[in-house]
Amino acid sequence: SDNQTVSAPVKPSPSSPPPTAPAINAKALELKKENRDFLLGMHREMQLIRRFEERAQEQYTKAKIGGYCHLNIGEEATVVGGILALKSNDWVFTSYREHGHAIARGVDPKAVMAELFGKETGTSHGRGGSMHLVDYSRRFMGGYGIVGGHLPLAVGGAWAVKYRKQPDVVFCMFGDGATNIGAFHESLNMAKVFDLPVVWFCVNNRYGMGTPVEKASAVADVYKKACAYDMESIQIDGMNLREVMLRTSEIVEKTRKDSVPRFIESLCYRFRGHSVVDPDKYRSEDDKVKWRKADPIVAFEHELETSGLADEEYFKNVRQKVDAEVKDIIQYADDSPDPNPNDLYKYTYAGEWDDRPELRAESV
Amino acid sequence: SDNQTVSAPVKPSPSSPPPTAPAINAKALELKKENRDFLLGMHREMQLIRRFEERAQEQYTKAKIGGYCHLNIGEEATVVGGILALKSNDWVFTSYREHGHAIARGVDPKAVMAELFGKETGTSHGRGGSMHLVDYSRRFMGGYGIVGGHLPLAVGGAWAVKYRKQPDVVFCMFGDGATNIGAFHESLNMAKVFDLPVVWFCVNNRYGMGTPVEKASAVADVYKKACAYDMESIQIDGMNLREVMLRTSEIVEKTRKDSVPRFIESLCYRFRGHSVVDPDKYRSEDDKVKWRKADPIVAFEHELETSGLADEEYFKNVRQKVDAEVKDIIQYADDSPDPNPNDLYKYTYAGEWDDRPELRAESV
Amino acid sequence: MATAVKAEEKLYRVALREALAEEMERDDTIFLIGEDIGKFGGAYRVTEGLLDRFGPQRVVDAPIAEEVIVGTAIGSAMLGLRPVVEMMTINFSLIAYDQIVNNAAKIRYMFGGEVKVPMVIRMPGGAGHQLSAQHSHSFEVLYGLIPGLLVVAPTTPEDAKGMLKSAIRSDNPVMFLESMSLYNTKGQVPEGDYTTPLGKAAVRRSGSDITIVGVSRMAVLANEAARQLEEEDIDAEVIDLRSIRPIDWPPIVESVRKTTRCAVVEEGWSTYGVTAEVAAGVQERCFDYLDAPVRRLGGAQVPMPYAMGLEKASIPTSEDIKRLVRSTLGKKPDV
Amino acid sequence: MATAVKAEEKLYRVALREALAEEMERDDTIFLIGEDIGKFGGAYRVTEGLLDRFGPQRVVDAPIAEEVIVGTAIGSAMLGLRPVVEMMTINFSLIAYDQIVNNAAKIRYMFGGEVKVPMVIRMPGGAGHQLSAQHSHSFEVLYGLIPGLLVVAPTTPEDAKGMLKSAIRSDNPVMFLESMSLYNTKGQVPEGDYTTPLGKAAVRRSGSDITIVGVSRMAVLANEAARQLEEEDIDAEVIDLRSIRPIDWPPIVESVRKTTRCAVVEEGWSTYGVTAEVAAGVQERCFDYLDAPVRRLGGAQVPMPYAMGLEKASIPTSEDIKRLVRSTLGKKPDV
Ligand SMILES: Cc1ncc(C[n+]2csc(CCOP(=O)(O)OP(=O)(O)O)c2C)c(N)n1
Ligand SMILES: Cc1ncc(C[n+]2csc(CCOP(=O)(O)OP(=O)(O)O)c2C)c(N)n1
Ligand SMILES: [Mg+2]
Ligand SMILES: [Mg+2]
Repeated sequence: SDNQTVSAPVKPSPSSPPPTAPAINAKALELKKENRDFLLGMHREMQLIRRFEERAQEQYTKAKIGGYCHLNIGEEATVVGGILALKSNDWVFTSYREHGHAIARGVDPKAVMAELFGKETGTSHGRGGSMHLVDYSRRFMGGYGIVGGHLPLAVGGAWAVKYRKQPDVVFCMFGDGATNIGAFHESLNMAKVFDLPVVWFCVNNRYGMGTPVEKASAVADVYKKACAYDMESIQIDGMNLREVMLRTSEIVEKTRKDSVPRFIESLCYRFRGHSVVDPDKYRSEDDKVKWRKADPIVAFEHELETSGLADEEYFKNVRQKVDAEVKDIIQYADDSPDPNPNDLYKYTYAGEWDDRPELRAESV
Repeated sequence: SDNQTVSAPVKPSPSSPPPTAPAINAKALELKKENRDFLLGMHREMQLIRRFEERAQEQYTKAKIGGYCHLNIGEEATVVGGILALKSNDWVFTSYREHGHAIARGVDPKAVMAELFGKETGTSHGRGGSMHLVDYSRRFMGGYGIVGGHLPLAVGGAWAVKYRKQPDVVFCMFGDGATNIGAFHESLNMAKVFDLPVVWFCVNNRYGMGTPVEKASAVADVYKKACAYDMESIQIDGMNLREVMLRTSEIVEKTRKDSVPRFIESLCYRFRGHSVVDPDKYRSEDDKVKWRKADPIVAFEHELETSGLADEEYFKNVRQKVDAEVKDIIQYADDSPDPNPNDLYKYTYAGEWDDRPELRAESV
Repeated sequence: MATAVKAEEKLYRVALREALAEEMERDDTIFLIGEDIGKFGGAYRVTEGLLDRFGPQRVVDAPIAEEVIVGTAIGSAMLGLRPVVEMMTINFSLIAYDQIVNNAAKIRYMFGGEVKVPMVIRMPGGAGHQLSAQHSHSFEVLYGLIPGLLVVAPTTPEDAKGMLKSAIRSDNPVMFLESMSLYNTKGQVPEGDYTTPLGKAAVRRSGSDITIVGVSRMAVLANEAARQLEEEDIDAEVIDLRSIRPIDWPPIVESVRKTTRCAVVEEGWSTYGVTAEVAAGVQERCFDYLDAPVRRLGGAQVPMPYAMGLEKASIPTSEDIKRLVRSTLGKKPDV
Repeated sequence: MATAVKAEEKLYRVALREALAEEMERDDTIFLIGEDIGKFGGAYRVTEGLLDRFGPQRVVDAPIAEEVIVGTAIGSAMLGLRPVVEMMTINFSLIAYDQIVNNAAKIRYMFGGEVKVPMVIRMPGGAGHQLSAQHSHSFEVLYGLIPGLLVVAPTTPEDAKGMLKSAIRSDNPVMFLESMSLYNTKGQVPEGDYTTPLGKAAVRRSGSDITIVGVSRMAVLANEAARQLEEEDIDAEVIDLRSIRPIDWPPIVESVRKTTRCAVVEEGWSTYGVTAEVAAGVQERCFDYLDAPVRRLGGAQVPMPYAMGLEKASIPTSEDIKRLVRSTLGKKPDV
């Protein structure tokens, strides 16, 4: 009905934002009292993403969410550690598996869920869906659906940063599968030839759909590919939050200083199928069990617990709070208005060319 | 006029073919009497290509040749050494700068020149021109005009060879500029993932049009790019005929044996502009002079002379013979018939679909 | 068409699978290559089971690298194999567009007939699953435009099987355009080995008032619309274009000369779409017979939106086709 | 159009260069990127001298890597720059087709208007220089098809300059289609800063017997043909389409309603070509006024052959246009 639709986005009331990084260095990440707030903030962020994704899967089953829906479950340390290592003036370009990326970057989770629900209040006003989240104000420059297709855009972002002599870094995230496509090669080469401030961050979750990295890539250790561009490159344990954050931050700050591109491979595993409808028959049970034992949230909780910074009671409390928050998020998405069908053509063009009749199809 | 055109190709009377390689090894290439015939044969081949190209340039000026016309002058050692290292059952895919490649492969130079003249007797019956020479009988699978676009085809060729368990190697030649495009990356990766019998042969003449290799490629030593595919790779002196031939042959035979792809970078220089109309203002005189001093033909003649295998008298004689041969070649091309305009649509499709009226444009 | 005697109800996806399997049994130069067509079973499960049956040499899981996948097919075809590529969806074929246009389509001609390129690229297109801007388009016209290609879009299980066999047996590069939304549809499939020719349209329903030409899935919807229009005493003839290059003009011309009116419908964008060519060609060929302009209908000219309501508003429905027909007949579009 | 008072004869290539230089002076967010546009001076010398004038930050010689060249432009535009890409020829744009279609054209929409992509891709097309199959095609329709893009093809030096300025100032991705064969043509170019609007056709010649709509260089030939047809007492109106997306229908419709006949000509392939859309759209809009079907003419539907005679036979000439006009008028095509 008409009063269910608005054309102007309804800005959600902000959820609790991700923790702000202090200066990130080994000291700030030590499991010590003085770092407690920040560490627990990151823990909470991982839990929020986990719960968000679990409930997104459920909402998909209820047909509240459609299309493709790719989850970050299992990748939380890589996602949170990688993105929280950035400064607010940095820019993020990423793939379609990016709910957690957006949330970690401070995009309001309500707007993320609303986008998954295809609502006007979504980050992309319901036009993009799960694969195309965006938030210019957070310099979260989008999720993209063509594998490898956003790497050239990250080069362009870094180009603009350098052109304007700004102290920003572009952070470009992509999967292991994306490293075999031509755009990957062109992008890394171009970035190095022009010394652009971009950090390439490969989320190596070992599979591109049903294909393991070693069956698709001549080198299974993806970070080695950077040798062809004479580019500094590291491989990190993507299940270890503190390692991801520390080493990412080191690389990002180096690049900020010298405007030379660098490469990070973060080793992790997705605990669910490629997308929520994938029966996931191509990975062995052994493999799944092995990786589940390395659950990045459990691992971090273990660290927090053994160092006396938190206990199971605390974790339980966080889970409850996060659960409640995600309930609110879903409620918000559910209550939000659909896009107005009259706005179908809106946004096709910018400025004077937007929504002009001569740019519509023939009307019947 | 109509009797100037035929639709069936007129097969030229064969020119003297390139020398056939004996078993190629260091011994067979030593500057010794027993190798004299073969060594002089290769010398003659380089001279033939040089003269062919010089006269092609001249014929272009006379408007006998049109379109783009890219010469091999300066690259003769790379071209002859590389291609004569192959066996007759090997397959060649190459770029638009391929007159010499075709001739060295044994494609009749008359048919090559006739193609440049756009004649029905050309290798491609006048349809392809300078950039698109072909000769299936010689397994010369074509010159291609989209930079890097033929590398995927070479993968396909190697795929077919392996599929049929044949003892052939695919030899794929391309420029330094082509190593920066996506298709290069996809092709090398795919070749390695499936262990296909292909040898990648980069003719690094230091420039892609007006752009020096170090301004376009993150690594100026192109052979290093193979590290990203865990591929054996060598750099050779492309001005030294015997080195090119020996080392190419070693690599090709290894690949024939184990069906693992390998990479060769042959360092050379084109003595003319990118194409015959290029005023070539972007390279320094110093550079040009330096490289001209390394003229691969002069260098080889020097070797032959100091080892007593030939003298200036002999070389003069070869030049005269080759000059006469190229005159004949040009005469042949000139005398050959144009394609029949009625055959304009012929070859658009194969089999029953060829030249069918419903596949033509609307007739007026 | 060599229709065999018996027939059985089968899914469109199964009919395709049978065509692949039967052809592969017949000719061992045929191999399949694509992303996740083997172990994963194919994004749309067309190739399910074929890896087990034919092994990894003939059912090849390739890296995500569309250019070299297509290039591999072309190169191997030049050397005598008969590759069948599965492009996960037509949207990704844009990455391989240079290979398809500048190599697959042109190699035979630019080499003066010295080589041929017998290959098939199968790919599904279309919208309706909330896959949004980068995964929902049709793009048939990108291939229809190119001399050197044959382009077909089967809409029934029978045609899917018969035309895929013809495509595989053809010595030309054939773009075989499937529709995501048709994989789960059922229809009679003749038993035994039969082929359905490329290059032929099919009259799906005869009628006297108007000719509706449908492209791909829209031919199915056109049929539905035509059935419903009976109630309004509108007797529509429906032609399934089937062949996008070349267009099979004779049955279309014959039909329009009889009905004197023509409406054309596609799921993709109609401006510069397949329907543009059909409309232009019909008026050229039937001008003196036409009682009304040829009318077109296509998808909304926007990158496909995600939200269900917006997406629905972007894809032609049988109701839309009925409105198009009514207005082509000079009636009010809405009843 | 804000035509300034004085005008001078200039080459099309020079007019383009002036537009680039003047806009770059005006707005330092503009930069140029392409292959060999700097030190080499541009394959067609459009950018000659600009490297010296603006330096290597703003005139960028890129590797041969069309995907990332276009992607760099898109990404930098999203962050607020105004890149102008030179694609050496439109043939190479096929490699970047995914970037153009799936990113440049869709980003604004799929992100619900949160970002914009102000950029221009300049690229020459067309045949006539014996460049054969992989270097000689027109492909306008590939871009005309895509919602989110604006597509123009200027044919005079005045338009080249004025429309390039408009394109650079637009907040949308604009495909700016030049013609290799027009670079050396001359025409009056107004002095001072002026812009020519995008999205507008131009009536180049008024006449009463027939409307000829020409695409890109064919608009120039159509004018020539029209002049020659005077001798045969045929009074042709000539419209230069100029804007391929969107098509500027009002002047075309007005003209055809007046002349009652229409012929459309392009250098590219006409089946599924630009002329298909124009013909389809004209009969839709002018059906009751038309005295004959809209006729089309395009290049021969083959990969462009190299041999001069074959190539000549593949490209429409003014003689061909005259034949097309005569037959659209119901006369014998040849006199
Ligand atoms: C160019 C292209 N080809 C194919 C696809 C289909 N596809 C979507 S995701 C995917 C796997 C990507 O794997 P990876 O890069 O490792 O990312 P992950 O999904 O594991 O996060 C494929 C093949 C696509 N979206 N784009
Ligand atoms: C994809 C593509 N982009 C641009 C061009 C234009 N072009 C033709 S040759 C060439 C330079 C290629 O350099 P390189 O690979 O080093 O080969 P070389 O000409 O030196 O033999 C360029 C840019 C092209 N043909 N194809
Ligand atoms: Mg992965
Ligand atoms: Mg070079």
